[in-house]
Amino acid sequence: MCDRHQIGESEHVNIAVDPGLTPQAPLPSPAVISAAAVSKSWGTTPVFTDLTANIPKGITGLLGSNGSGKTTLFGMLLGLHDRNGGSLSVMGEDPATAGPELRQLIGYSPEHHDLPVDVAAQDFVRHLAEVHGLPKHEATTRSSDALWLVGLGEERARPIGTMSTGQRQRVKLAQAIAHGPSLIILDEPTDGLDPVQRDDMLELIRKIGTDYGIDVLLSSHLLEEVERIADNVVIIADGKTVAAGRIDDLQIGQGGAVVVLDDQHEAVARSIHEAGIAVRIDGGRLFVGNDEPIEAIGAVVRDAVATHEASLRRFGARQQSLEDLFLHEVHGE
Amino acid sequence: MTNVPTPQPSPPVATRPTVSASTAMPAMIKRILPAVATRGRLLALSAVGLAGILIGLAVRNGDQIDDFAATEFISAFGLTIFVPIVALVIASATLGTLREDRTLVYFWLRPIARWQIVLAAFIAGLMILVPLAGLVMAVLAATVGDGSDVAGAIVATLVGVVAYGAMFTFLGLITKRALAWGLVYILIWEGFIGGLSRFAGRLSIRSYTTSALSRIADDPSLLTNPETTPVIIVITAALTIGFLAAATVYMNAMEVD
Amino acid sequence: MTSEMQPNAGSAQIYDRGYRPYDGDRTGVSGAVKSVFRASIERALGLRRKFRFKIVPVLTIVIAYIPALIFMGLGVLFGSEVAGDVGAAEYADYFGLISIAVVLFTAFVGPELLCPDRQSGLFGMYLASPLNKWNYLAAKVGALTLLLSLVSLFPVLFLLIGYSFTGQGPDGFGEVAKTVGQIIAAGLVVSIFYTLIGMAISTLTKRQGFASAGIVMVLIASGVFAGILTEATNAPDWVRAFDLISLPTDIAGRIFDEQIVQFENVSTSMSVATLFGVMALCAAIIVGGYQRMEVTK
Amino acid sequence: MTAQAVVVADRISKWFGDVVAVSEVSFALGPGVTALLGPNGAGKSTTLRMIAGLAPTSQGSITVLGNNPRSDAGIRGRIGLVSQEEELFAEQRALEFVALAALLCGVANPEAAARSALGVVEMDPDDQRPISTYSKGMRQRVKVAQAIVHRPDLLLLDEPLTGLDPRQRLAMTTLIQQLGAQGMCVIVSSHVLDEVERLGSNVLVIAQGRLAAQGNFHDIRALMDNRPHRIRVRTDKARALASDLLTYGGVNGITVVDETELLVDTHQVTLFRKRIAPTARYSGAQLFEVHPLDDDLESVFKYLVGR
Repeated sequence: MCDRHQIGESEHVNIAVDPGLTPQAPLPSPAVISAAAVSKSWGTTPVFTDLTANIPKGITGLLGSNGSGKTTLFGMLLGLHDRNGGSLSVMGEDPATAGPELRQLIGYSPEHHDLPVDVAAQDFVRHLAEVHGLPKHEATTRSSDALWLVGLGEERARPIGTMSTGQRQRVKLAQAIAHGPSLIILDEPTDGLDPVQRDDMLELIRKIGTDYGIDVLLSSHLLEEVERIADNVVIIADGKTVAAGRIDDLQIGQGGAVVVLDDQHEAVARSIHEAGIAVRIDGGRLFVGNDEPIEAIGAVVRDAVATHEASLRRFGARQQSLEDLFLHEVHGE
Repeated sequence: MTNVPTPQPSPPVATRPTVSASTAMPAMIKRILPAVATRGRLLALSAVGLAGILIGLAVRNGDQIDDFAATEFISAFGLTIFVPIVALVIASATLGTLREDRTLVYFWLRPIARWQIVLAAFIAGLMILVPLAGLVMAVLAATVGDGSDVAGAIVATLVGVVAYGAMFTFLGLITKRALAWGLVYILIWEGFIGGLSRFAGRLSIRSYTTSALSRIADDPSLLTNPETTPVIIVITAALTIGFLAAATVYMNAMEVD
Repeated sequence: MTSEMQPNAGSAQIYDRGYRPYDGDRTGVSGAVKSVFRASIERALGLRRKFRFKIVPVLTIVIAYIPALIFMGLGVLFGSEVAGDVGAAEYADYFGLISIAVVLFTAFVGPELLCPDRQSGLFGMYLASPLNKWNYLAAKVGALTLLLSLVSLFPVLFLLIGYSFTGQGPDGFGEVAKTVGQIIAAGLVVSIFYTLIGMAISTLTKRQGFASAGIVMVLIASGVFAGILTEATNAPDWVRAFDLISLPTDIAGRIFDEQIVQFENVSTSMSVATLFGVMALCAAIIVGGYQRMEVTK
Repeated sequence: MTAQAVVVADRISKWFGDVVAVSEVSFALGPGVTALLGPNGAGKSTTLRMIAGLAPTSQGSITVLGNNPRSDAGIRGRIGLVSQEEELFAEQRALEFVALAALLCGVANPEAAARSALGVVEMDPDDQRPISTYSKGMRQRVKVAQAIVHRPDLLLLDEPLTGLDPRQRLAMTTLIQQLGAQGMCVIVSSHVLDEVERLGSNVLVIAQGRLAAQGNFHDIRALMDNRPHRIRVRTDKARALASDLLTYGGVNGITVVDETELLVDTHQVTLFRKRIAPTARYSGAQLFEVHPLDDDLESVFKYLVGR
């Protein structure tokens, strides 16, 4: 069930007047990344045949099975690999031609965790901020800010080699946002984190995507995470975009509802059936109705459960989780 | 799902290894050989061997060669540099690569006796070292010397390959920097300390390989009093068994990751 | 999250310490190259790092300047005329004197600049910045050349300045200018030559230890083989020039009107040809190596 | 029925120098799947390695089927391990790798056993490509095949799900479930908790090197009486339902989020589950959703080890 707590569109006065973001009603902001029929192959093996997607501002999840070319796509967005065909624009520029200028405005956090072992986190982040175009003094202050923001304030002078996986992931995030990018690309940002560390990291990425006004494109295998913090999603498989758009639009309800009881399964099911709504028992769960509105189903279920004084553990509309969507779209299961 | 069962000791299972050496060892040797005989290693070592042979050729048609100089050269290049280095690179890689790329667990966590793993690694090393070192040393001896030099070189190489092989197989198991420590042993211990006194000499394998060469190529000038053949054989066997046993003990006590 | 500052809210203020987007102008690719250049020099000299990283660089640099001080001392003690025969070296053979320091520094600093970047994934992150492989390598070549000139070009310049004070130096503006020009030329030859060798071998492996050992072995082995081949066998004389430790010193000698030449019966053109041949080979190894390197890591 | 214990740990401890990784942990695990959970650096992998005998215990003892995995060679033939390490015998083909494992475990016909094991993990035994060219998901499955080819009594899986995409994860969890159902004692250490929930609900939670909890995680949640259960209720008459619930529903506190949403805190969750429907009917409020927010494994985990 997608229980993403919706942060209201915060009253965001952005010093740099970003045309797309005005306090009243946000105008249809231009797509950060737009790809049309992009094709790419390594030698003879094709990776993308028809990649088409418009990635709007905000946080976007890039989903795909292992080997579906996510890392290649990131490379193309950064202008590191040229594509074989189709048109691709990042922040209005073509990465193949405007590579260096674009890469100045993009923060990239790679999938691997190996970072310089004997370099202090502060020097590492400052150096990469300079490399992304910040003058020396600006790089020093902003790298320190970035490390405080990701929660590594005290440890910023420590060599990265002495840091845990959780801390290294934060260092990678800090170097991605330190130089004031407009877009950050995060490859598996929660890989190797335990649940508590993962929550903190997701909260951080959420804050970056909303309060700091930086657009985020992240890849992850844990779809429950993407559901929790992303606004939009792009699913790629067999070289094509299989689904793209806002998560809420994509997650069309499968219709009907799920009722989880501790007891009286048959009795309640019978009452629901007598009230004229289809019901199916599977394990401890009742699948009620198919496309009736939740209001109708709700009333019948409430009365059926009440009359039999059954113990109601959970009840709600059958929401297609992102994982169901992914498995369906990518593998037709 | 079953709840947490109450602890009851179950009937004892066979504690002795349940798989015999005859089945396990050939399979392990077959697995270790390709990991050790990589193209890079074989290329580099044969290049060194070739260089030695070239120098041998150069020394020969420098036309001031005589019998004693031949064994001098075989001992100087062959037994001091080539045989130990080749043994170090190959033997330290047998258990070394298994440990470095963390595949040792696929041998270690098996119902087989640990000495079988050590012996399999040692034999795999020899299966590369004997042909490689033997051939190069034979050709080298042939270019500079006569039949007795060739025989001497081959026997000395065998002694060296067996003794060094066991030592460096053990070294490869116990340290990640086997190459560095091996070089320290060869260059500093054997090169420097070995020459200090006859007693110090006896503590280095090189004195036994050189003794074997001087005995068979009957060139007494190499060493003041070369060991007798039975002593060479006994010492080499003792060293080999000692290092392989040490490796087995270490393997039983180590933490495998 | 940002709270507007109310002008009439008394003296108290709460400031937003949140994220500040950067809208100033950026230094582009040239800024990135400068940053890599500076970072490489700091790393090689052990700045911003624990003390033990400072020992080797400082030691090597000191070794390169001590002979100059001694020669100046000789000049002061024995007077400038006699100093020459007592041992105060000429500029050309000063290069020979410090070649060991240059070789050691190359073996230490060359791998230090290239191998850790690839070992630690930093190279992959550089490629996700305005840099590409080629301006990255340009920054590294620049840094290594400057570092090596610290132990080759500048010590000899220091010697010239010292000699001028003790009276052993050239007299007359023309003469001084010529000597300074020769020193710079010779110094650059030595620095660039060893820069290319150091970087070529450091391209072949990620492990710094292997690269350092490789550089020392290649340089020493080249000397041994060149020596054996020319003496033992009757190989042609120019094979002598493949002794990579003496080659640059030989060229330096030829730059100083051929005062002292390492390889007697080797013509200048042949020695220079060998020099550029070796440098071309190293450049090819570097470019070829980085050409094939996986971009995404 | 008290199943027979396969793994028994008696106050095991492990320290590296003076850093204590695991201290005084005791448990006994029988057939079925047990999830070994804990924050990074809590001693999870160290415990798994001690069970497999890869590392000696600094104190206390571990027995697998009554034997010491560290010293009794025979028992090593009854243990299967899927380690986190990526490296396999790179140049080998999958069939060779699994057949070697079978042979070294004394399996009668190694190749046949290898073929069937590869079949179980849906891998093609005749695939001639070396393992080094395999994707992460395929490599993981070959490692599992190697661990089950000799029908072990105890199967240890260290983070088997990391790096797998959703489809590969589904296949792996289904396979693990089946092995557990067949009576094998399976211990899985993982961070992907919503997948672990699918494996079963028997957990062993380690935090700061100490045993934090053990058993069925729903029961563990119920034991946490210092943590009220929080349930989100969506209805059309939030205020009316809220007041009635306060009187009849066995509820300790309610937050009215807005006109259609309530957050209910209750210490008597079983009573609340009985009363929610009748109370809603009584106050004429519709029920659109009744969703427990902290009954899943992730919440239990966080209460035990985190915030």
